[in-house]
Amino acid sequence: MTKRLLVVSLLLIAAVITISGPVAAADQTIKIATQSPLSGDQSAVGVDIKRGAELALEQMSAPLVKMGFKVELAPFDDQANPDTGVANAKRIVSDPAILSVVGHYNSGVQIPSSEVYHTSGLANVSPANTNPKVTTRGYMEVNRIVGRDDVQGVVGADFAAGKKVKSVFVVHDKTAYGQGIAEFFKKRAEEKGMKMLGFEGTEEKANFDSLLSPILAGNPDLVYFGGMYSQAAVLFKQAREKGYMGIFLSDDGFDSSDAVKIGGQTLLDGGGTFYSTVSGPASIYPGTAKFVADFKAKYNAAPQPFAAQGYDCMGICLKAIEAAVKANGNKFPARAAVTKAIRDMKDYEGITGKFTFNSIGDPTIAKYFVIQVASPSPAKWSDNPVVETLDIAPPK
Amino acid sequence: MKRFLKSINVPELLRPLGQLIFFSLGSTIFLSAIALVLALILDRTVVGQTLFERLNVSLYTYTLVNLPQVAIDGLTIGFVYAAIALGYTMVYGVLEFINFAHSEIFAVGAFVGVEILIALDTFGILADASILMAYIYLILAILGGMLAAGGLAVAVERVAYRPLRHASRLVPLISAIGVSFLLQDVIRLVESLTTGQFNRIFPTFGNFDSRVILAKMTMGTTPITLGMSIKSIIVIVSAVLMLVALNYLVNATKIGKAIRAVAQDHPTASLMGIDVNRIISLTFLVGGMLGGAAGVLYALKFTRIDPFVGFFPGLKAFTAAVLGGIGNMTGALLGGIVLGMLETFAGSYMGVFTMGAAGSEYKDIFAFSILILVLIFRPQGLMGANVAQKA
Amino acid sequence: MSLLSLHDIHSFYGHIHALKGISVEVNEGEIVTLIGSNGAGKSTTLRTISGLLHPKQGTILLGGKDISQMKPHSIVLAGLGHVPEGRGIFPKLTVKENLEMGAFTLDDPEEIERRMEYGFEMFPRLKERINQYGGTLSGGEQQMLAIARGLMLNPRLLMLDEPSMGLSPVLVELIFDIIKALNEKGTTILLVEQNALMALSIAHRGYVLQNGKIVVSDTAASLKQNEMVQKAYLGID
Amino acid sequence: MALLETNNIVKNFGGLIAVNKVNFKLESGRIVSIIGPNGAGKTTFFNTLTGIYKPDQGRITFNGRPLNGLRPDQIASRGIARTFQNIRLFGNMSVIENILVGMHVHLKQSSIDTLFHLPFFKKEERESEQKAEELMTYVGLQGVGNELAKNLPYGGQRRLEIARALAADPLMLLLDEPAAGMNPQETEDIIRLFRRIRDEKGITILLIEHDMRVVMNISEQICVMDHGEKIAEGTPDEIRSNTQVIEAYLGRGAAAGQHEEKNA
Amino acid sequence: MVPTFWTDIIKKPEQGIYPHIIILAHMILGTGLVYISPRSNLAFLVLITSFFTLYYFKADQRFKLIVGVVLTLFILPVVGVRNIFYLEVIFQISVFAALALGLNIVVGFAGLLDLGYVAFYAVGAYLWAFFGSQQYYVLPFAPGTQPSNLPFLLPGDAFYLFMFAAIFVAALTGILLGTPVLRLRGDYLAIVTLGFGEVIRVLANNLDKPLNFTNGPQGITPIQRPTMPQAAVDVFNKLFGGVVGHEVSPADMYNVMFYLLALAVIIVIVFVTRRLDDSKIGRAWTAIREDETAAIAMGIPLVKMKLAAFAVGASFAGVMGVLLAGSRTFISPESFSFMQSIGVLSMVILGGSGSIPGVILGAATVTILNLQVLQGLSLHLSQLRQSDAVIPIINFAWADLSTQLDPAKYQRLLFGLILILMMIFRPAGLIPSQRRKRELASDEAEGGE
Repeated sequence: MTKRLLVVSLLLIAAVITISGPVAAADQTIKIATQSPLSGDQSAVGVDIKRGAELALEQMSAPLVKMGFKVELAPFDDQANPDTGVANAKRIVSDPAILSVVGHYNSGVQIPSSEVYHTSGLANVSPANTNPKVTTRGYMEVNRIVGRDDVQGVVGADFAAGKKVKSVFVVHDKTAYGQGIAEFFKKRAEEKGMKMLGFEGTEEKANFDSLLSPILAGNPDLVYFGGMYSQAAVLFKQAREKGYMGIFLSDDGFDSSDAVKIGGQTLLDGGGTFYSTVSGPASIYPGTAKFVADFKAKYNAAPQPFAAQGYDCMGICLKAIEAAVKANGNKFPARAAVTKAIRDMKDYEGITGKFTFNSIGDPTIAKYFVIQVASPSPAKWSDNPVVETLDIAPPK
Repeated sequence: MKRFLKSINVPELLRPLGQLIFFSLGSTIFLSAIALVLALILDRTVVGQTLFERLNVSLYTYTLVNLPQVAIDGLTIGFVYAAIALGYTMVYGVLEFINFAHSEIFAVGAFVGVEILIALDTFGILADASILMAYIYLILAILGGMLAAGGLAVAVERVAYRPLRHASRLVPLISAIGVSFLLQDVIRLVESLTTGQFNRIFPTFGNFDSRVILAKMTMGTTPITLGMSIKSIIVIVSAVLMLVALNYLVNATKIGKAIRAVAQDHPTASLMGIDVNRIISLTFLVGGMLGGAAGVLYALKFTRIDPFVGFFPGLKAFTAAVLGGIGNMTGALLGGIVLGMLETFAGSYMGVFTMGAAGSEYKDIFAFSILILVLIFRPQGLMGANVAQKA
Repeated sequence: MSLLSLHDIHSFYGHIHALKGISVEVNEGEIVTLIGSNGAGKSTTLRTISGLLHPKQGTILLGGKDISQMKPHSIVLAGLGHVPEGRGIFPKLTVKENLEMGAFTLDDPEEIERRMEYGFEMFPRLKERINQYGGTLSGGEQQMLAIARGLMLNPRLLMLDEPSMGLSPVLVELIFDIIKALNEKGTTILLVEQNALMALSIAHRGYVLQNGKIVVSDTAASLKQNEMVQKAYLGID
Repeated sequence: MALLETNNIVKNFGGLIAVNKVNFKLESGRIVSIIGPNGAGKTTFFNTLTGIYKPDQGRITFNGRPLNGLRPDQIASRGIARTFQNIRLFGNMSVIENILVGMHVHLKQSSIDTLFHLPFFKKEERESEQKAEELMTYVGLQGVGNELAKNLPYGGQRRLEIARALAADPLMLLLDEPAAGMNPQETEDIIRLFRRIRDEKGITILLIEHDMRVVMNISEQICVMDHGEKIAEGTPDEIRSNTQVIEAYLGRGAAAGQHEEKNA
Repeated sequence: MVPTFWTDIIKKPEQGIYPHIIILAHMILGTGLVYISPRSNLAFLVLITSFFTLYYFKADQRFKLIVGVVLTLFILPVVGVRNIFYLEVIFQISVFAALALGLNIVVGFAGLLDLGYVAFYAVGAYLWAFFGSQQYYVLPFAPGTQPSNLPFLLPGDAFYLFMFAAIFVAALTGILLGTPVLRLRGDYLAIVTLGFGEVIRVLANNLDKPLNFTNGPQGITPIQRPTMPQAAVDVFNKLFGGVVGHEVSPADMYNVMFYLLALAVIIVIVFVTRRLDDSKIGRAWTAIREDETAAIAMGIPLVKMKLAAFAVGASFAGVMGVLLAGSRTFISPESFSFMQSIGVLSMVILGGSGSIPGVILGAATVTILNLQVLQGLSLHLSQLRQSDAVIPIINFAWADLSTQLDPAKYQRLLFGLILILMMIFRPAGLIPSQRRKRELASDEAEGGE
């Protein structure tokens, strides 16, 4: 009997609280949401995308604050799971204060969640999704500042062709990101006449021995890895240790100083290690070095890949909201206005490139760099020299 | 001291070494034979041709030349699985209970070991340490990992398993699954609060990464070197030492006999004056320490660890323990080696034999199908629990 | 003052109210036997004394100390040996290892060696099979091993639970002679036995248990003649 | 033709012969007990009949059909029901549901009937519920249908186990120490119940029992086992005066005592 | 003098009219609160807990049924359309409730610990994902490289047909996977089912070559949905237009439709589970769970019965898989991880294995905890962290609180704790399962409770 009394009294209290204090949704607060995996085994990257955006908000929200707005970050954890991503997306769109979303690392989560953004006209700038389907749906709300798989894969293959590579062994990490780039790399490499000695996917994160036997037997000129540094660096190190001296090439998932912490000197021996990325070195984008320094100061950890992209996405959102607010007479802008402002963004000076979005939300000309790992010490990661720069427009 | 030396019965000490050599050679020969026969059959078919176009070498020579390296790799990962499997077998022997959380105890050991070394590295001690000092620091890290993991295992048993000792069979198992998840996130929480990092990397020092060349061969035009990295040798040697030490403890010391007595009959053991609860805690301690040491060795060999590093190796090690005959220590040893070899052979050759249709990503499914086949056709495992033979 | 005294012990075995208020006394140097048909509660009594089962009611005093709520391994330290029903040897431990387990609480290896020799004197057959697994011994040999193991700690009181079970009459004869010899050397013995007359032939005093209650207790000699014993066994009304 | 027949059944456990060449015949409609000292192989023999152990040698035929190689549940569906030494009821199920489980073998309801509560399902459930209530009254458990089995007193649980066994309309009922732990009054009731089961239901009863008072005045036939072998068989009076039995039970010399008494 | 009415209601909320009033009051209160502040979590929780009061308070059955229907079919959809996040939470509660009910048959009734239950969920999802999309034509292409203008294999309305097909396909998979292993002992079976879960996930992730069935990690999209009759949208608008406040678009209506479909599946599952539970099969399952040896002695064929439980449990997961594919229009291997299986297991364990209301409560609690409470807490926390608020007593500035302490990040910790604490302190769950009381003619003991 007492249990039922407990339930009744609990409800009364809850009712009183809700009536008394509906959270004062001051219309002067502008929120920008982020969605990335903050838990689970992909949280290393997910957390740093949020941190990149948080850092950008701190550094670049001044103009909006001056106009009397309070600017806040609303971080969401999509747990790299489509169900949670969609649920959070619906929570985001139902909060009028949120004007744009910096989001998703996994395209498996981005695609269903962006359906929700699209139905509510909420702008979404993706720091990391390279799956072509993200933009080929032609949604006004969805943009991304990274090249598509079909772009980055081509960059790698063209670079390999440039290095007179004849035979290639391609490995990827069985994720939409890694396999996507690897498939296009293979397609382009075969077009360029390179012999494909193997095309293997593996979710293995530690013991690559069974994969190294076919690699060593085939002795390809170049080994390409589609996926994150946490697997690529371990594979490259073990391959070097087993005597493979060819060239290593990977994608922008390799762009983190932890890579050289794992690989160390082995990444420099033999044919050396290269990676394609959008965030250029300090020499071309001075902001990158400053970003890395600020990031280390605030979080005492080196930024993971796509942290810089998180920073740039937030920068774009803030600039667009600023434009929309001005266009709306310094009053709270409509979401559609922000979405339009982002899509009309011209030559945004980010630390990972200059961005203009084309009709379906891809960056018009993604400037791609192929960078070589120059020193075994993690501190010198941002001084790695650019070996080649390619400007490639995304296919229509 | 003399009395102590006299009391060591040497044959007991060396017995597992004999088994080690026998199991390793046995599984190598058996699997090599299968691989070579398959290679011969497939040589004439389209599989042989495509390989020839690519590497202009026959499937048979390709398989033969790669065989020793694949065998050594299989052995290395096999010993890692065996070392982890010991933890499962020890606990199962005494409590007939699968300690699902052993994979996280293994992970905690790995983290503590790596953190000790990173701390030393930040003080700059590791960088210019002599080879000897490097080994001493490594041993220090392994000991640290063992103590932490052992202590944790005892605490887990005391809190999450002891109250459920007389509950129905599945209740403690569900609790163990809960502990496994809890520990995964606790590691992540502690790591993110202290270091802010998710991946932790085994610092490079000493000569662990350098490679010992055992033989040079050529396959067609490409030179193939057969070798092992120092760290693989360390992994195998330490795993062997752990097995020998555990075997000696269980089979030749008083405490070891008490553990076996409790495993066979709790009530009668208590009538011998043995405090059953203390022995069970001790078993968890020893199992945990072995898991912890295996964790540090894993980090040494594979460089990168994260809070979820324990899940897959733990599952593989359990498969090895069951394959060998759960509850039987030699079984864990045999199961580990056989599983390691099977997995590596499959991983290396399946891609070539099936022309890329089923590559090494099916390596894990391979391990699970072995588990299911063993459980159906020979539930007591290769070593067989009912074989009237020393544990 | 008696070495062991049970006072109004009530003990449950699952649902079954196995002991309904039994009181037993065993004095130093005696052989006391507890007889009765199966299911009468004989084994439950020994399991309650040695702590495997805790009595719901009543007290157990060993040498004046109340051991009714103590854990089995601490009761053993207080000087109680218990050779359980079905002998309870460790099948996958060798004879030597079984005996070493019997002396688990002793630390001095020489002392253990000496007591093992004492055991082998009594049961020479065990010495021949010293490295054989317990599980591979015959019924009689297992019984000898169980008793030798029970003696390793020189218990003040040795309890034996149906030593005659499953043994051929000749072996039963041998076992009972050894028990008698042990007693003459000073070990107090509490013998639970279904084979009533053999037990009464070597015991000083006896209790007859039926359905968890003591129906009669007397010197062994008078119990032999007593109708109650035959009735209790053969159900003659 | 005997209801149950076993010829030279052998069962050993790693060298230890538990049951050694036991030949046994059981006519239908009788109560037969198996007695013998601890470790004589009674329970092992029992478990070979019910299929829990596979006999190493020898054949078992029941109702004219061989039982060798059948799974325990198949043997049960042939009409052999049993109770257990330490009661194994379905504790968290009610009394009536325990009995209904006993009827599992005879219920014909298919999943389709169940899902759509077709008339056949409703009829079968109603009938089996009535039958279960009759059985409850039969064994003296009326009125506690919805009580959980684990909450019944010890005597009640024993009788529920018997009711559950009867629910399968068995040809033969195997009882494993049904009177264990019972006080004299409960023992009287249980004996009367077994007689009614034999007389009114014509069910053959084979029981293992230690309490000689129960064995002696309920059994028409007693079979004595020792060391895995059948050492004697006969009516209660024959067994009571059989020297081999007394020796097996009371130890040597007892027979002599018994002997003198007869002469004196 | 306090009016007697109030004191009575507090003193004895059991008898007579009072429970009805309490239930109604709670429902109206909840609806009102959500209406006033459509975005406050607390209001939503008040509304959802009205189900709890509906279940707990003794009132006559017909009244409860009517209130239940009003709540599920009218109030929740309206509330949902006003704030689509609530509809998503309600939808996920019903999806996980259905999965938990399915697993409940395997774990709760037959006592088999299945750690790979999500495998059957994946089978159902990929069944409709393959047939309901262009994947048939993508077979020869590597993932990501297929042309964009491919036709659809089947019309969208084949969705309903495939919801039925999934029952048999999933049940068949359950039987195929179950037959070899159901003889195993409990803990071995648990590990083997864990293996199955991983095998199915890896297959989904790798069956993109030689023929591209599952499109590998890229996942399959767009998956078709059954057509939404415009008439339904109009009727909904006419009925609830005023209350909702804005024109309801077909996209929103899809959310309502899938919620109602999930509800329908739950009702079917509860109906089937109740019917099976109260029959020969149900009693056999419970007997197996209680004591296998005794069950065998009663002539129950162990493996056949366990297989039936496996197949029935699997078929429910299969149907929900098809529903997931339809509602999300996108399926990728990431949704079928080991974490999902453990999530559903912890719902069954928390709620009370073997008890239908308990399992539904467990599903609701875990889903709300996971989606709303944890996420809400960490959002609130990050708001505090960005404001310069200070914790009153120890005046520790919120901003210094490490960002790592967001509760939303520790979903595994939550599942782990649930499993451990429930096993130690309340193994029977929040609402323990009781067998249904039977109206027996000979029941003297019934009397007043």
